[in-house]
Amino acid sequence: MGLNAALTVPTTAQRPRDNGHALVGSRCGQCGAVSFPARAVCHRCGTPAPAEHTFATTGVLLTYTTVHVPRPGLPAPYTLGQVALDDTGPTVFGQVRMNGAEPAAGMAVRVRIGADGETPRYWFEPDRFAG
Amino acid sequence: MGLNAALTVPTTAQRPRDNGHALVGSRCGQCGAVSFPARAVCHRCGTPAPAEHTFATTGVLLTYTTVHVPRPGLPAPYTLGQVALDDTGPTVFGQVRMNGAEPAAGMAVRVRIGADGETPRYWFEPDRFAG
Amino acid sequence: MTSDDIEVIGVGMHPFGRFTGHSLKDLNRVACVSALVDAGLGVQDVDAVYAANAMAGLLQGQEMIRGQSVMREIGIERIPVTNVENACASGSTALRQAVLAIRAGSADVVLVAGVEKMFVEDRGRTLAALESAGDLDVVSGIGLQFTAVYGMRLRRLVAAGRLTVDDLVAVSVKSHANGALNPYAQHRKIVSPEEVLGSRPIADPLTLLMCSSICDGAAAVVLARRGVIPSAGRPTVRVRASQAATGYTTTGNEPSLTETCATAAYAEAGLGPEDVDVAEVHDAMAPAELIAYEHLGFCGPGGAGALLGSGATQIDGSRPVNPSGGLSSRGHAVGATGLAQVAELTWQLRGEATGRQTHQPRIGLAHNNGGWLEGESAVSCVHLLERTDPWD
Amino acid sequence: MTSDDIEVIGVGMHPFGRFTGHSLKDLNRVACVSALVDAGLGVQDVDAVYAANAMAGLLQGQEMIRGQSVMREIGIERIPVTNVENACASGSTALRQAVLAIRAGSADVVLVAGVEKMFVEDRGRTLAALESAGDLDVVSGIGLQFTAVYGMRLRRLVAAGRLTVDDLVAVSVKSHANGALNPYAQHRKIVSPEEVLGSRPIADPLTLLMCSSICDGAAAVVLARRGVIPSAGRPTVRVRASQAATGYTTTGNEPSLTETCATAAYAEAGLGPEDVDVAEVHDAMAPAELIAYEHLGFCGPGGAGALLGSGATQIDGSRPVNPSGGLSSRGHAVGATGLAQVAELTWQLRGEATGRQTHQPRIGLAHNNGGWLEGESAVSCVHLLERTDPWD
Ligand SMILES: [Zn+2]
Ligand SMILES: [Zn+2]
Repeated sequence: MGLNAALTVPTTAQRPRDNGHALVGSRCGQCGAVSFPARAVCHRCGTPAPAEHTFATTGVLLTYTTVHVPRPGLPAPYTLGQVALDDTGPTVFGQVRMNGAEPAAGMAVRVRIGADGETPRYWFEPDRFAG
Repeated sequence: MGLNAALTVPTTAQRPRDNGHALVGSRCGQCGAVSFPARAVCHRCGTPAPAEHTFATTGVLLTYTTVHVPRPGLPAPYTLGQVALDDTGPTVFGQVRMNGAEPAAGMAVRVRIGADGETPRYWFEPDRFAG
Repeated sequence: MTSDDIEVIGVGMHPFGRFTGHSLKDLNRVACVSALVDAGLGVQDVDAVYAANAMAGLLQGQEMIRGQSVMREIGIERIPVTNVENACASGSTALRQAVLAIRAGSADVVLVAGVEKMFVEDRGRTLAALESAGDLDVVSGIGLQFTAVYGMRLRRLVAAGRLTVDDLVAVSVKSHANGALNPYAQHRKIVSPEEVLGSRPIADPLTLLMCSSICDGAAAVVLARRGVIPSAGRPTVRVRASQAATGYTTTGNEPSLTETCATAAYAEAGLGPEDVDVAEVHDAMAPAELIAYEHLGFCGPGGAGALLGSGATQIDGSRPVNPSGGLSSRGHAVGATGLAQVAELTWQLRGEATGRQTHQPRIGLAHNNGGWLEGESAVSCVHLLERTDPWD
Repeated sequence: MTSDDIEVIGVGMHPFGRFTGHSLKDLNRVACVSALVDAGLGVQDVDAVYAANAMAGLLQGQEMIRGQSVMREIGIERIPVTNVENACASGSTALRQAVLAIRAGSADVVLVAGVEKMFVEDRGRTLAALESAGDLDVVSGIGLQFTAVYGMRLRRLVAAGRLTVDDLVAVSVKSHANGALNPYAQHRKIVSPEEVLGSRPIADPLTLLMCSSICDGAAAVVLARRGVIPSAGRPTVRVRASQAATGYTTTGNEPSLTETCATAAYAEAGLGPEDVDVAEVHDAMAPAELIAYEHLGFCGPGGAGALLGSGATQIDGSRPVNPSGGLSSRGHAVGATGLAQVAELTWQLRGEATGRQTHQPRIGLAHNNGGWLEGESAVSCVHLLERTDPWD
C-alpha cells in the first residue's frame, strides 16, 4: 500500500469542515476510522486519502463544563462540551448553547453551523426532536 | 572549586550595564575573561561570580555594515558595528553613529551611553581624540 | 546498553512562584547551579545540555535559541545545546533525550534544564499562550482552555459514579497540605475542604483551589553514565525506565495515553505498579491525580476515591503520591515541571526531602503529560527511578 | 554501536517558496509523505518522530505541540514526537537527535521533519521573529538583523583582503545558477554579476540577490538502523558523522564554531576535508559559502576566492558546493533547511539529482548553522553521509 495518494489531497484550507448543516471530515474506506477535520492519512490504519464524509447532525453530549474565565471575544461563563456524533462519528469539542436549560451528560444534542466568518464556526444545542 | 558563589550573584536586572559613561560587565579574577553584560559564571574557566568590571570607553571598530531594511522605531539606513573595547575588553555589537563621516574598519571609536529609558542604551561614535 | 546504566547525580530547583524581577536567565541559573553543586561538578564537566521551555517564544519573544541564551549566563558554551519543547511535558521530554544521548554514547554527563516565566504584565497573553497547547487549526475559536479540558474529563467520571465531588475536594486538600511542607512550592498554605469548594469556580467542577496557576520557576537534573562520577558516599539514584508517547484520536474505548506510556515504562524496567514506592504525577488540576491512580495501575477502575480515602497516597502512607504538592500546589512552571518531579523523587529516594520525606522509598515514578488533542493529552512521559543502595 | 549503523532510507521535500494557501500541515505532509514513499514505508512503520520548527510560535501562534499537530494530519499518533528548536539549525539538530535515538536502541525507523511558514500577512512580524535568533536580553533594541550579522562578517574579510567584492558577487551568481536547476528551489532564475551588484542594498556589502529571503517549505528524512529496511536495490546512504556545537564568546583569535564542529565530524568519520565530494553549506547569504570553504577545510586561509574562481565548487567541478542553490537560492525555510540539505545530498549520492547531478560523489557533507551570539553563530551542526555502493 503506497502513500502516494496522500500527496495529492486538497490542502487543509480547501477541505470543507461543514456543509452549512453538518460537520464534514473524513472516513477511512479501509477501516472506517473517522476524523474531524479531515486528514490526509488514516490515523488508525495508515491508508492514505480517506474519503470526505458528512457526519450526523446529532450526537451525545459525553461531558461538559461551564468556564468562568473569559477569553477575548468570549464573555464568561460559557459552556464547552465533548460530543460523540451519532452513527460512529468523531468525538469533538465544541461550545454548548443551552439557552437557559441545564446540560447533562448523555443528553442528545444537535450541531449548529454558524454563518460565514462567524466564530466559533459550529456549536451544539439540545436536540429538541430527541426523545 | 564549588559553584556556590553563583547562587547569590545579583539578578540580571540588578547588574549594571553601564555607569553613565562606560559599559559595565564582568571580568574573571581567575582567567581574566571578560563579558558584557556580566555573567554569573566565567565562560572560559568556569569560575563563579566574576567581578563587576567597568570597561574602557574606547575601542576599535572591527567591522560594520549599513542596514537598509527599517525596523519598528528604527528608520533605515542605520549603521551597526562590532567593536573590540580597549584594554582587552569584550567584543560587542552596537549602533555606530558617524554623524556624516564614513566608517572604516580599524577606526577608533568611543562608546556613548543614552539617557535612562533610551533605546538603544549605548552606541559608538568616532573617537575624535584618537590619533 | 541497558537503562540502569544512567544515574541522576544532581538535581536543583529555583523555587516556583511569582518572581517579577527574575529573568529566564536568573531562574535557570539557580536551578542549574544548584543541580551542579548537588552533583559536585563545575560547568566544564558537562558534555551536553537539553533545555526545556514551552512559552518563551510567545511570552518573552525569545524563540530559537532559548537554551543557548540562558546557558551562557552560567558560562556554558561550545557543548551541544538542544532546545526541546513538548508543552507541559517539555521537561520530561528533555530528560528522555538526555537519557538517549548517554545511551547512544555521545555524552557522559548531561545537564537537563527546564525554565518557564509565565508572569508577564498582561495575564491574557499567558492564557492565550496556554491555548497553543492544543492543535489551533482544529480548536481555535471555541475557547478551549486547559482548565476546561480537565473539567470535562472529571465531570465525565463523576457522572459515571467513578469519582465524587468529595474526592476532588479531598485530593486538593491533600495537595495543598503537601505543598505547605515544601520550601520550593508556589502554594504553601493548608486549605480546608470548605475553602476548596467555596473558592471561585473556574471550569466546573473545578474551583480555583483545585487548579495550578500561573507560575515562574526552573528545575534541573544532571544525568551521568554509571561510574563516570564518583558517588561521594551518597545513595545512588538510577534511571530504570524512560518512555514517551503521543496522544491519539480517541474513540472513548481504548486504554488511556498515560496507561500506554506507563505500561511501556514498567516493561522497560521489569517492574509493575506494585513496585512503585513514591510517585509524582501530572495534576495540572489536583483532581487529575485521581485519574492518574487508575491509569498508572495504582488502583482498579473506580478505585481512586477509595485509594485516596485509605490514606495510602498521603506522605505517611504506603504509596505516597505528589509529596511535593504536585503541579497544583508546588506549582506548574510549564517547561520546568517534568524536571521538578524528578528533583522531588531524587530527594525522596535519597532521604533528603526534609519535612515531607516519605518512608524509605526504593522506586519512584514520574508522570508528566502535555497539551491536548480531542479527548487525550498530546504527550505523556513516564520515568522510573531507583535507589540502588539499601536503606541502612 | 558505531555511526555507520544508520542509513538514510528516504528523503522528501515540499518545494521552497511562497505558498500562501498552504498551512504548516500541508507543507509538512508533502515532505513527510514524499520521504516515506521514497523509503517504501507507510506511516505505521515509523517508531519515533523528531520535528523541527523555529518560528511557528511567533508566526502562527502554535507553540508547544507543533510536531504533534502536523503529524496527526498524516495519521501519525501514539509514537514519541519530540519538538526540537535550534534557530536555523533546527533541522540538523533534529536529525542528530534521531541518530542518537537509533544508536541508543530506542527506535529502528525515525522520521525527521522540518517545516517553516514565514510568509504571513505582516512581513514585520517575520523580521521580528528572526531577531529572536539572538540573545534578546543582550542585543534587543540595537536593530541587529541576520543580514547585518553576515554583512559585518563579510566586510571584515573584505577589509582584510581575504575576499573581494567580486568574489561575493561570483558566488551569488553560482548560487542562483544552481537554484535555477533545482525544481524544489525558491529562486530559479539565473542572474548576472551586474544584477547581483545592482540589486537593492540590504546590509552592505550584501545586496538583495546575495541574501536568502522569506520562505515557506518543508523537508523530511527517514533514518533507519542498518539492515532493518531492505535497500530495494538502490544505493545505500549511511550517516558517517553527526556533530553539534554551541557558539561561544569570541575574542577573535580562536577557531570558528564551524571549524570546531567540522573537525569533530571528520574525526568521528575518520575522514578529512579532502574526502568530501559534495557539500551543502550554510549560506543564509550566498557569500557565506566562501567563509565555509575555509572553515570546513576546503581551502586555506584567504583561499576561498581562488577556490571559487577555479570552478572546483561548481556542479561540474571536483568538489561541488551547494548544487541545490543553497539557502540563498533553494531557499531558507528556517526549520526545514538542515533537512533540505540532507535531502539534496542523498539525491546526489544516489545519482538522482537530475539536472544538477554532480559527478559520482561518495562522501557528502551538510553544514547547518543557527542564530548568533556576539561574533559567532549560536549553533553549528555538521553531518557526513556516505554512499557505500560503488558507482558501477
Ligand atoms: Zn483506516
Ligand atoms: Zn575565568
